[in-house]
Amino acid sequence: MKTARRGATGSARRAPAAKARGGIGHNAAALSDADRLGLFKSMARIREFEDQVHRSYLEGLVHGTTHLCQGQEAVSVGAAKPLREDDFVSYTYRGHGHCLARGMEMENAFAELFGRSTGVCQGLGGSMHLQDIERGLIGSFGIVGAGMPVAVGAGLTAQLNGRGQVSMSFFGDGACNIGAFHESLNIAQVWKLPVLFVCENNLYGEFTRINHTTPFEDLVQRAAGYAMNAVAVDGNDVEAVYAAVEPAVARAREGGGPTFIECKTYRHRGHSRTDPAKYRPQEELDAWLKRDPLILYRARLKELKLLTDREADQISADARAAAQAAAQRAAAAPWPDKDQDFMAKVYV
Amino acid sequence: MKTARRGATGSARRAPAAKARGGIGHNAAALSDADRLGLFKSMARIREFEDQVHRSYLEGLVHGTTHLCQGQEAVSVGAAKPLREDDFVSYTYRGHGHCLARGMEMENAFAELFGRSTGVCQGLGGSMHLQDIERGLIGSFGIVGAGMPVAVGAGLTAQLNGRGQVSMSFFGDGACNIGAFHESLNIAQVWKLPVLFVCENNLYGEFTRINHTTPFEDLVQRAAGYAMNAVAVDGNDVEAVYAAVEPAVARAREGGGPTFIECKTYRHRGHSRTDPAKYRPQEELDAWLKRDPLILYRARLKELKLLTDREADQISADARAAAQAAAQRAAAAPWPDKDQDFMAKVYV
Amino acid sequence: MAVQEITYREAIVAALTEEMRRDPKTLIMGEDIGPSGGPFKTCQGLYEEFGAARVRDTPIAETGFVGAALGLALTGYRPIAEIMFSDFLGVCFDQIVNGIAKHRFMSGAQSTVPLVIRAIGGGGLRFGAQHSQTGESWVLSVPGLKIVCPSSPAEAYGMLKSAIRDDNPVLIFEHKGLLSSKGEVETGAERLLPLTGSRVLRPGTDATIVASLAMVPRALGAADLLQADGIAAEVIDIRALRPMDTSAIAESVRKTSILVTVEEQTQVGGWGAEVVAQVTQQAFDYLDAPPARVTLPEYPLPFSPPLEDAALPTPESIAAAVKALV
Amino acid sequence: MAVQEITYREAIVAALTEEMRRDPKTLIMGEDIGPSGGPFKTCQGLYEEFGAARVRDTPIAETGFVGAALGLALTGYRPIAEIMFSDFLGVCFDQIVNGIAKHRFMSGAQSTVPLVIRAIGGGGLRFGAQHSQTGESWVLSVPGLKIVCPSSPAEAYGMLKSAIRDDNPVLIFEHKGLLSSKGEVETGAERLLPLTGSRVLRPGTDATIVASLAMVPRALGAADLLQADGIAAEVIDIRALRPMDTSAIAESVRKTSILVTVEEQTQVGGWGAEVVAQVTQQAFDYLDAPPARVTLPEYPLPFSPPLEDAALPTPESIAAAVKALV
Ligand SMILES: Cc1ncc(C[n+]2csc(CCOP(=O)(O)OP(=O)(O)O)c2C)c(N)n1
Ligand SMILES: Cc1ncc(C[n+]2csc(CCOP(=O)(O)OP(=O)(O)O)c2C)c(N)n1
Ligand SMILES: [Mg+2]
Ligand SMILES: [Mg+2]
Repeated sequence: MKTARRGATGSARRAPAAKARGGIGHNAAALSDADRLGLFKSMARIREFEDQVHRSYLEGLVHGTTHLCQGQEAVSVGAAKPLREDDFVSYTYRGHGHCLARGMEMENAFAELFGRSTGVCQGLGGSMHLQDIERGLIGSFGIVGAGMPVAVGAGLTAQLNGRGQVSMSFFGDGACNIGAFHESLNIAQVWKLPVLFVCENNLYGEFTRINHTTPFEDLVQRAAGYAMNAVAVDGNDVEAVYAAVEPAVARAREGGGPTFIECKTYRHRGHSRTDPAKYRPQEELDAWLKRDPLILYRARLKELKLLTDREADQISADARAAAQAAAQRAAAAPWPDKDQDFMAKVYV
Repeated sequence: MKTARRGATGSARRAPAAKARGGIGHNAAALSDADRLGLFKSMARIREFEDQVHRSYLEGLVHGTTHLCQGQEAVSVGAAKPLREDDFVSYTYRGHGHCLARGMEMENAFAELFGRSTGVCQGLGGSMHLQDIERGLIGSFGIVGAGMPVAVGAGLTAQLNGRGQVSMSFFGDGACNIGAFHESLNIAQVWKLPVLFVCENNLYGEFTRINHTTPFEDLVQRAAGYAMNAVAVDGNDVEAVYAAVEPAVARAREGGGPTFIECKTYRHRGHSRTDPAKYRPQEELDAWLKRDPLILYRARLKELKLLTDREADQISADARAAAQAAAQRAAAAPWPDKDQDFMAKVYV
Repeated sequence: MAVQEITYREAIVAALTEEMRRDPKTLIMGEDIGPSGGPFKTCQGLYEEFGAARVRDTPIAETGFVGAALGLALTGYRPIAEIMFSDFLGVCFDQIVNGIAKHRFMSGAQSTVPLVIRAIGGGGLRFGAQHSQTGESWVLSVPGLKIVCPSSPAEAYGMLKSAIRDDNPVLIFEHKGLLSSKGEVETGAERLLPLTGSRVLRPGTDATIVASLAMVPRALGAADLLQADGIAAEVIDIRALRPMDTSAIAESVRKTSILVTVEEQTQVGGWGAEVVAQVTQQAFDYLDAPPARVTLPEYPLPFSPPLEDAALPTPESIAAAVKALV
Repeated sequence: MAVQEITYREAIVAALTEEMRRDPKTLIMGEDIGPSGGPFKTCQGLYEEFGAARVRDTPIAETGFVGAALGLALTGYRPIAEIMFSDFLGVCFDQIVNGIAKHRFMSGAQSTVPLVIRAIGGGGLRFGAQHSQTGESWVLSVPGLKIVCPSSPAEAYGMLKSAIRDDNPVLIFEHKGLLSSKGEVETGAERLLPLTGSRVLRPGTDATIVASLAMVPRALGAADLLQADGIAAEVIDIRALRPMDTSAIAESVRKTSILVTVEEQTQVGGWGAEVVAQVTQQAFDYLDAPPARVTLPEYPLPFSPPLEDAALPTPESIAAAVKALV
């Protein structure tokens, strides 16, 4: 099994020494064959969901805007793997993957995007605000960085509960430049909260490349400003993500405090549905497409003799069919009632 | 002459290599005897001003609250020394020292604290908002961190003007935890702006010690998160402050970008006028009182044979008399007109 | 369980203490509220009783800890956040208006957000333009919040207790000019006050004066002045701004036919306009004159004492506004 | 110097281009406004013409770059900041309300703050509760700001030009639902529009409808519907919210005796209340009925299309509100 690539940065060098168990650098808990197949299936499910969102969008079923995560599936899936059911997760408008990785039903997710009454949020939220509090999916935040302090609060809950829960916050490279990021990392570190800050560094915030907005591309360096345990990892390698996150989660559960995990990845599509993403150099795109996390992991599982091409194709085909069927059911669901008691949705 | 103590931190280690001239670590421009006497006089002036504010306060002349800077004079004075008349400075509610170091008239400063028409802001600002735009004193900010983005904007002006101006921002240790700090350092670094971030680390934000709010006491480490040139310095040694700031200013003037300068210092009094500062360990206070910047520099100038005890006493006595006289004149000034055209003060 | 004469500050401390005893899921966060008890001593004794885990000194990071309050509320706790000066609501505004206020609605009512934000504001103490605002106008328009403004120790106590038990986000605007004011409060009892609706403080038949926070005592002062002139003013503390229920005010105006609102905020954008508009709607035929509003002027609060005093409504200016109408 | 039919978006681009040509001290900052021309293409071509120094892509750091705008304005530049969605004003609220708005006043009028903040907001596009707000209510109460709301290409052009030349901080609320709407604009000319006062768009004698932003076309639609029923509604675009000058609205109401306001914000805390209160003050004896307000409901904007549509004022609901009064 691969181990997480250590960020070759000062922050990692100066990170507190890894604890005997659960410290970063310690090997992650071994993955079984079933685990591995599960990771692949989960990624395929997200990929097919997002592809279906795109098709549904073209059919006029998805309203407003939507932010797809094709290319970044390994992060959602690899990071979700070490989580327990009672852990908390906050994420962003680009959050479909995080929700599905935690088990959100495709149909309810589609229904939300379609504005139907069967949507996870009854159509009141929309694509940018999928939420499933029962699954610890505490919020999808449309304001860049805004979910991070909320994750810190959930981390405080975890600490106070004393049951070894953790809080995981997903955010983008662009979010590393906003105030909420800073306040969150500092508080989490000062209070030694069990928070995993998972940065999905896809090199772009909307149409602007990271080099125009941040002094360096290795965002793991940010953690040095908080003396926070930190690691950079290939975000397109699902096992590498897992191997980086698992010990950080274990460490957090044991009271070792927060970790900053930079996952280097790339989004295959534009920022949102109206964006053809012309601002990206073709070579950059091509190189990343070659490193599609599904292709990479499929090859790896083949190498490990866990999956044949046929089986892999079948998994994707099944996921595609499931997504299609779920979208169809969602599209057949009724619109929410215009005469419902909205005030009861605002206040308890 | 002393050179600035380099911050023994990773950030300093990883800082961009110092340029031949003007880089941190390069010796600061030498100080003449007259310069040195000037530094002492300037510090004495601030000390006596603040002591007079306290006395005036007890006489009922200073309204509301006031935040004194006794003990931190070496920072204002040492950092102001390398500045030109056309440079910009932003500071905080604890900003009397920065204003005086740039030449603000004591009388107008007192008059502002007393709410008189002759105040620098005509009595509309108060102790927390001294401003003197002609002297580049662009603003005293009551909201923690709020002056920093403004200093970044002034730094952009400086860069666009192309005349080698710089922008200097003073702020406290507590301000290093708020979002505005982060956004400011990042933007300044990405745009390579001529901004000097001067952190007055007096170990407390109001009544709370730094160890409760920040993961470390050496705030210079924060700069690593922006790969910013940085230095830590004894903030009670006026020449050390100068020696740290001067090359950073020179570097900024030449297009070398921003520098973060942590000045380790201490405030002799409480946070504001109602605070007896009981939360501080006596030994800590005693140790810092022994390192009073005026005592230290007086000894140094004596050693250099530039100042006898008598002369030093005379300088302080003169400053005290000047402060007293200025306060008296300010107290005799009329109140602002209640029937003035306030709307003309709001909008041009 | 005794009726005592206590200060507004003590009422806050009592409510916090009792509710934190009652429910171990409550906790409080803010700057310098731990061992030091808070810059305005509104958290005195909490740290000693409940310890560092539940009485949390925060870094200067309002976005961070107010956002954390949302995270706590979503995961089973009932956090209380203290904003040292209401003016600082600006630095965590997004968390409040886009996050806290909307989270439950956007979730399709899956989640509840039981949290309280206490913001201490207000003028008259020569704190200058950035430390003297009451702050309600900024959030008045934000659906999803409850907003209350206690003007007396009894209200500070009863509304804060209700707010802590409420499963919705409640913003409480306290006034630093009232902290030392005294009043009778029955502490230790279940003296909860509602988080909507207003309260008639002084009955009268000739004019209705509606005020909030530190303007309430001034409005009562105006009623005294008017009394001397034979005008019986009814004084109402609006008390709750969102959701706003003006039915009792309209009821009063149906009797008095005259409405004057008094608030420590600029006229444009203040709650007075809403009260005027709603009451005009409900009691149009009863109004003898267009309602008047006594407010701050349309400029920031000046620091200089005579200028600050001139900017604030006074019993005299309120009485004059009433007299101009009757 | 030609009168052309252009879009609201093109009007913004034209105003920015012309003013940036006119004054080298102007510059614009915002997210993704450089080579890409802005997410809503409101900065199209600026980067190509003025270059990276004056057309600045910023990090996602609204506090940082809005605060930087203040610093630029204090030191000789005339910055323009684009806020991609008005909803994001929450993350830089402090810089606006405590900094930008008050800086000049607190300085004793030493400094001037010539800056413009353009915020693009509004609902109807299924963007959900955090990307659909117009945002005026949040800042309505803030003294020191000028606040304008262009509803047509001519206003977007003329008010933006005036705002850029004004020596005060001006907040412009643009509406993304209007970006593709067309209208005649005389570009290249000195067609500056005032930053205060309202504008009568359609004369009428039976009722006065006051609207802003995307509600203006809907109010005009309502007037059409009413016309069919023999009711001649006068439609006024309020256009400038702060300082607010309602004299022309009161003038109209003296003629029509009926007032209905229409805004894309919740009722509580909206500008409609202020207009009602001011007009009631100025034209009390002329009012035949209590003024009505057509607004958003008191809950966040729902995402689902039928729910969002039901929440927004429509020509029909506006006409119904008028008919209920005449
Ligand atoms: C405070 C704020 N500013 C701007 C935006 C508009 N916006 C939405 S997503 C985005 C880019 C975010 O980039 P990143 O954090 O890298 O996440 P990614 O979209 O790449 O997943 C921007 C600027 C926003 N939603 N919130
Ligand atoms: C945003 C904000 N939060 C809180 C405060 C209240 N406050 C004023 S000064 C201060 C402490 C600041 O500490 P530091 O930055 O170290 O500066 P110092 O006072 O030590 O000079 C606090 C919390 C404020 N003014 N602004
Ligand atoms: Mg990104
Ligand atoms: Mg300090």
